[in-house]
Amino acid sequence: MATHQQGKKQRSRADWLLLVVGLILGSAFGFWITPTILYAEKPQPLQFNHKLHVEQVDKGCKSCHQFRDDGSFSGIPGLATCKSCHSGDEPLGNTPAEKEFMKYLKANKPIPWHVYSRQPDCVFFSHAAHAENAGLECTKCHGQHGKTEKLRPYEYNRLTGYSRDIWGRGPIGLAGPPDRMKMDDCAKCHRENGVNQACFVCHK
Amino acid sequence: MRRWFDDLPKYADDSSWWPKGTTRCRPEVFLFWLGLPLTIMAYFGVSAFLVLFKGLNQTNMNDYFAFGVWIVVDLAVIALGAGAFFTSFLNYIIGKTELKPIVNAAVLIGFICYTGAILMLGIDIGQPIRGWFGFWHANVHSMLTEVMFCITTYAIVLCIELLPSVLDNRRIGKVPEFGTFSHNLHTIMIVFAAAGTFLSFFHQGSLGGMFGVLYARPFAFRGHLGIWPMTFFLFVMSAIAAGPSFTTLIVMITEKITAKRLTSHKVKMLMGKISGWLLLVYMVCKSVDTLYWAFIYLPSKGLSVGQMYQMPYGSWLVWAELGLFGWLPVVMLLTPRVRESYGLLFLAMLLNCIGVTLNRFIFTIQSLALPVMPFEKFISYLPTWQEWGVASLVLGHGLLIFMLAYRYLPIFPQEPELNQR
Amino acid sequence: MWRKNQVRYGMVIDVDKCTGCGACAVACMSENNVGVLPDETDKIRSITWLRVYQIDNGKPFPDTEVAFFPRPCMHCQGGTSGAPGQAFFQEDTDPQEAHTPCVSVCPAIATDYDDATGIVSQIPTRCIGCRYCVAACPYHARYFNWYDVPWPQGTPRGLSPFVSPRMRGVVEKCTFCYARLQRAKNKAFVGGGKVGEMDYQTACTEACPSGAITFGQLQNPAHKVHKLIQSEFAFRLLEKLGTNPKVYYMSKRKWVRMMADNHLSQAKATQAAASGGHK
Amino acid sequence: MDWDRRTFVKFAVGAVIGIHASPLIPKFMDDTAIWTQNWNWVPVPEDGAVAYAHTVNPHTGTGAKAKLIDGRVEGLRAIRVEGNPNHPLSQGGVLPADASALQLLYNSEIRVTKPLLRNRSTGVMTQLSWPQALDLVAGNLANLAKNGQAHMAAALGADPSSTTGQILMRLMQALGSPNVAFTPTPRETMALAGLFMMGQPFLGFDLANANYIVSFGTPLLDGFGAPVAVRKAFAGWRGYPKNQARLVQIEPRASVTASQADQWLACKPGSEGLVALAMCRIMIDEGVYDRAIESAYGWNDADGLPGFKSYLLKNLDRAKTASLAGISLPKLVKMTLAFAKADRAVAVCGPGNSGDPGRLYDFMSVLALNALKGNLGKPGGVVAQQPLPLKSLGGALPEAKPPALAMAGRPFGVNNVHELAQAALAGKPYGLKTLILCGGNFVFNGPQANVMHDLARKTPFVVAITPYMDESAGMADLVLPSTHWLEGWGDSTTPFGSAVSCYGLHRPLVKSVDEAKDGGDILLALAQRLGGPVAAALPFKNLGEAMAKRTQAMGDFKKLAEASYWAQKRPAYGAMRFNTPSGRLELSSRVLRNLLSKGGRDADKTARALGVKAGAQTAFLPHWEEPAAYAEGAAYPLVMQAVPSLRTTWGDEAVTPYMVKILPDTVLANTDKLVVEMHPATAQQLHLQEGDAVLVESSAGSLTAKLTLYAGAAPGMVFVPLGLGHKDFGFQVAGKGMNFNRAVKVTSDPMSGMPIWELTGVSVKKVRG
Repeated sequence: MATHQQGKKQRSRADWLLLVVGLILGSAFGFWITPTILYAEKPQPLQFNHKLHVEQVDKGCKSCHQFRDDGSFSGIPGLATCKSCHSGDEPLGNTPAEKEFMKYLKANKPIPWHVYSRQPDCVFFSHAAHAENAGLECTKCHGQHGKTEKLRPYEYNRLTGYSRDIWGRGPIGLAGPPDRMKMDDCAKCHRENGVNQACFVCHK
Repeated sequence: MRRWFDDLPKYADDSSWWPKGTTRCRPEVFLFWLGLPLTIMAYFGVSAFLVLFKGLNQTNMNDYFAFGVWIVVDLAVIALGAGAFFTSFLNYIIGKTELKPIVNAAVLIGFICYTGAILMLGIDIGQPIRGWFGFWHANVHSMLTEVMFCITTYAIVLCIELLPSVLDNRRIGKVPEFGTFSHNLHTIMIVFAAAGTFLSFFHQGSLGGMFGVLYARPFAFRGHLGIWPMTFFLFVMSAIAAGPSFTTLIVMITEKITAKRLTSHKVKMLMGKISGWLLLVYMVCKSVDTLYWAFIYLPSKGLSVGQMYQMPYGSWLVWAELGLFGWLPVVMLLTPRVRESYGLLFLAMLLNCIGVTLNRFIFTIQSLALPVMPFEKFISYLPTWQEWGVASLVLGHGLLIFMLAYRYLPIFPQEPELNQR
Repeated sequence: MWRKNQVRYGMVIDVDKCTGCGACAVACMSENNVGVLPDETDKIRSITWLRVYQIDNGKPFPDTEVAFFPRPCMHCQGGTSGAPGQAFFQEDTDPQEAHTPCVSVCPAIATDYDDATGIVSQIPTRCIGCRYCVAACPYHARYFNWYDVPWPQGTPRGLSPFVSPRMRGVVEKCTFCYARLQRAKNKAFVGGGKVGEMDYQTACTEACPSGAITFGQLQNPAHKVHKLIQSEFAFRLLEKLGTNPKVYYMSKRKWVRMMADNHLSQAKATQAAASGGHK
Repeated sequence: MDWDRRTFVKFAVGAVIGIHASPLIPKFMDDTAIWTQNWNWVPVPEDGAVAYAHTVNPHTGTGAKAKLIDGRVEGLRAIRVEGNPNHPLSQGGVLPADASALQLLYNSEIRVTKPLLRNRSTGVMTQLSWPQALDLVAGNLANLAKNGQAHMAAALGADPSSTTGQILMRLMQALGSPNVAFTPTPRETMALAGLFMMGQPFLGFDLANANYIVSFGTPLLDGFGAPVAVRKAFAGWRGYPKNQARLVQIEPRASVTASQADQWLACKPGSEGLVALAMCRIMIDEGVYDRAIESAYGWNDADGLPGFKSYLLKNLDRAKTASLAGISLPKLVKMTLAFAKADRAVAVCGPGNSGDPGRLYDFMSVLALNALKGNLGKPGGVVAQQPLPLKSLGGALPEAKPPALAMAGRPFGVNNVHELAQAALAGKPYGLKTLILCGGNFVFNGPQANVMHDLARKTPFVVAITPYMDESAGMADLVLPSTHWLEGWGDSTTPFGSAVSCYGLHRPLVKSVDEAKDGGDILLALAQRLGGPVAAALPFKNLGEAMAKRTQAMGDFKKLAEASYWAQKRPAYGAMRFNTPSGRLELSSRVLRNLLSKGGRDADKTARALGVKAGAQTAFLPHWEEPAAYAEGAAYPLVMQAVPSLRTTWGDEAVTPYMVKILPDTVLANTDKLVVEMHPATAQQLHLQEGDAVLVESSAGSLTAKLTLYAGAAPGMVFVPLGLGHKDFGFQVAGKGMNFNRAVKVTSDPMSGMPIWELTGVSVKKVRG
């Protein structure tokens, strides 16, 4: 009883501040966990200058990222594609990255690239449908990747192993492509363009 | 000199928390009995861990028995828990205030049943961590979606409905904020009663609908009224018929265990009467439905009632469900002399509750046990100990919550005057 | 039965040609990365998208006779044809309402009905494992992953990248080898032209050594299946339930036809028998 | 302000609200869900460029198309085996064994990856380098040769007609050992029958063009020659509203073939040949036969011996025969007349249901029936295959001196692996010191597996050349890893019964596992190490080169390898050439008579010595010999026969996990129990019920199983699934069911001396378990 009375007497508005403090700290904590703790970084095995290469070739992205005859998409080119230019034993330029690259070439060892835009295994993404049939620009989903001079570190989600580019870099992940590439974004675009949205169009 | 444990009784003394004007057993006795629910909970804990960690292969369910004992128990407890919404519906909305003395108990029991059911459903699905997909990517055509939404929301409503009883605890009530809060709650309780009634009506129905819509399962399928199959309405009716009985049953059992009178017999008789009339309505509909299904629908699918009842799920089930646990309790509950006798009333209500449980069992297990393809074999199913373990959750956490509530919360307003000597 | 100018993929299985060798089932499993458990004799937990049922005419020696029913997913359309509770079932003209037994019950839209192909999909990564669809399917065509698949060391190397392996706790089923259509479409996009009858055939159809399985567009007069389903010897499993399946069967044997529909297709059976079925 | 409980409550409330205001909760829910969708123990197959390569599965003869993926990181790998539509026999169809081949190829739990030396006492395996391993074998063989005991080394191989088989034969012959045997096949029985009657070793049935087919107990639809080819023909026979051809099956059980046939005539086990003779008799009586046959040698009595016609008229009473075979005479007559009337009718003989090579006299009877029908060389009849244009690997080698174990006193060499084993075990005339098992997994496939098991156990030094850690490898002292057919070179020749000859070839399509080498390469390397005449007999760098030499006549080897097959364009129709002494069809075989009386021997005695009960009077005629299983006596009152199935086995390759997976519970019941079939009445007499655990016991061995009652099973018999019960091959295959070959009793076929095990006398008892 007594304590209660006291509490009543000298209870000042001041300690409501604590609620605000708690609120700020709490949300700060939340925003710190996601993304800082949740994501980890890996450097790419070696640097690659898209800008430089795009200038060297004539067919733009398709010079190295080709469609195969069966309509499938080569994605990241294998050493064979590189060899079509890097044929000799001598590097063409004099960047440290290329020296590193020559090692792989000599050992004929595939380069373990980390793919920023790798979708999970359950996704069937048809480049043919988008680039060929619908005639979308690569940049629509890949942004200005082709103009970059160096590869940024590959960030991935510790829990899911997803590349961060899938969930997007925005803290709440509400952005659209090319920043984010979740199913909702695919669905949105399909909806807007009246494309079939049945599950099997994009899942396998 | 004082020894350290001399003070223990003082600390252990919780009498200041007991509801006003009641007496409870000594703390050590109470603690001893708490062991029972805790053991059951431990059994549940082990089973649940195994199932979640190793997967559903820990059960005896299979591609033919997609549902097992868990769904049966879920359906049963949710039906029996219907006492909560229906009693509060009568009490707050129809204004049958004679039920006031038992409405708290009804709500409490409802709360126990629903929380238990939800927990079990969480374990029953193969990917619990993805469970929320059901809400996020909901399919409006699925009866199960309706069930998921209604059950969870109604569980929340039940918490709110239960809150006043908690706040009315002698000590908690002393805190002025809480005191006023609980008072306000009481005044707006009618709103939640209404909400609860609405939600319950739909999920009780949808649970029936879940089976009634399986048009490729002739045993379960029923014709539709609008978008709802007959089972939708049958399940609602059977639930509200059994709910009140179950509530009263629990009260009576508590009375026997505690050797106290908790509600007046008048209230129980009233509950029995309500159950009786509702059960009558249900039994009429159910009988008509069964006849139509057996003699008009099945033949149209090239099937006969005979094929629908194969051992071990023989035709005895029909007689049990409709006769012994159907019409018999109707007759009993509608006979005043039966209601007046404590024992007979108890029996009648028990039969009633068994009846609805049996009905849920038949719709879940037998619907699946019957091969639909002409060249399929008939197979039967027995749960594993892990399945029983998970199923025993409702019992365990039910006992626990009820014991605590009975000890500390004013669940039975009539208790003080009924027990003063 | 099937709307014109609407693609509806379907299958016709000639029971009289089927020798029950199981090549279809095995080809299906290797195409779709189906796993093998330590104990596969536990049939009620064994995942076989295409199960070959053996039936016999129940006659005594020496008139006994067996036949085989390969059973993929029927890709039911639902719809009005013969379905009970007419009010509830919509014309199959409205894809959203195509009342496939399993699709309509899934709470999480893990399975859907694609009106562009008539194929019933199943997306394991969306599935929450409630098994309501398994309960809804009368053909037992849906299978739940009770276990994690124990791939023997090295065997993942032989898996196909075109079908994603499933995890424990989800439902899977025959998809009419949808991945093959996806690839066929890709080819069409790049190489021009359309997806022809032979560009998209299921693994079982290709594998069958006695050509008992035919696959194509049911409503497309240019496709073989279209002609076959007109035959008086063609029938479907449990037609009376109104599931309206896209998998048809053919047999000249009356007892086989009658077996398929709880002996309801009497009229049909006798009529066909009259026009020279064997035995 | 003072700090009391409620201050902290406020703080806590604030913090909770704060956390919920951050993305933490939804993000965590989403990510955990995504985690469940990407569990790292669920494999993620690598994508890449798709390529197809044609090949032929040597075990099934199926023309296959391997689907290959070239992954950027994981490199080239096979992801599927599909059918090759261009292949003349299989035309795009596959068998379960073909479609699931990858399960054996990529399962590192069952593959042998390095040469292994086994310590007999401890069973411990130690790895060897290839040179060590080869030296070990070469040393052992050289040592035997040095001591003049070369003949005490024996080799068992899978297919004598394959290049690897040829190499094995030359190796042993050059070494000086006559003891080489191979998996017995009906091709040999057919070759003998053909030689004896027509001087034509390579005969086939033009099934695709026939419109009336009578099959004498041969599992046309459960495994026959190249099973896919038969199915393609079968598909052609079917049609709506009427079938294109009529199939009649004569066998004791309602098998798949019997059920899919237009007519099933259930006969007594082993009486199929008798039925063929009865049909001949009926055709003669009714005068519905091709008169051309009257000009055949031995149609009428000749050289003081009864002719075929008089033999039938005298010894084969229609009614008696029919009842002996257990077939109703009217049905038989009706069928025979239809057969005689049909314009493209053919009678088919072949392997038995138990997978044995068939009985010589039955084959001869069926050929006689075809001759009576007059379909020799006609479309839809019996045709002679054009011999494969294969060169031999080198000049003839000197005959090995000591008598071969298998052919004690046989006038014509046949390959009887069973007799070889038994002679060696008995040490008569001598025992074995070294045994080379080159494929075939004899310890499992037998015939009569337990004898093979004993042989491997008793022989001091056993070498197994195999891709898998199979039963044979389990018995070997030295295990040499050979390649899977998708990894290495190899070939196969015309399957039994095919109307056209066909050569199948497979080449390395994917990198071979670890140190595995082609079986042929291993043998060649061995030859080089042995040096001298052996090396000279096999002057090839590798199997590929040997195959190239052998197939010169088939054109450019590279092209051939890519096409994966060579085939005779169309069946050789037209009057058949009879390369017999008489230059005519010989119903009473002079070839045979000459062989028997070679070196002034008493033909009659020889015939009896060869197990012909009929005696010389009829030994040269197509006639019926009672199966040995009938004479097993009261101890073994029932007759056991196998149920072949393409789901359990085809060829000598093991059943695969997928094949096990699709077995119905009438073959393999829960849990992993073999199921045997019996007629309900028979079971009743033995007081057995459905589901009983039973012991099936023969004088040679036994197996336990679960009993199922099947109305389609002939009374007095028990039917056992073939090809199950492996001890090895990984957890998905090992310990599933029991091995039929452990209960069979192998006998030698009268006259031909081939091992046969179609029927075995058994007793069936109920046991606990």
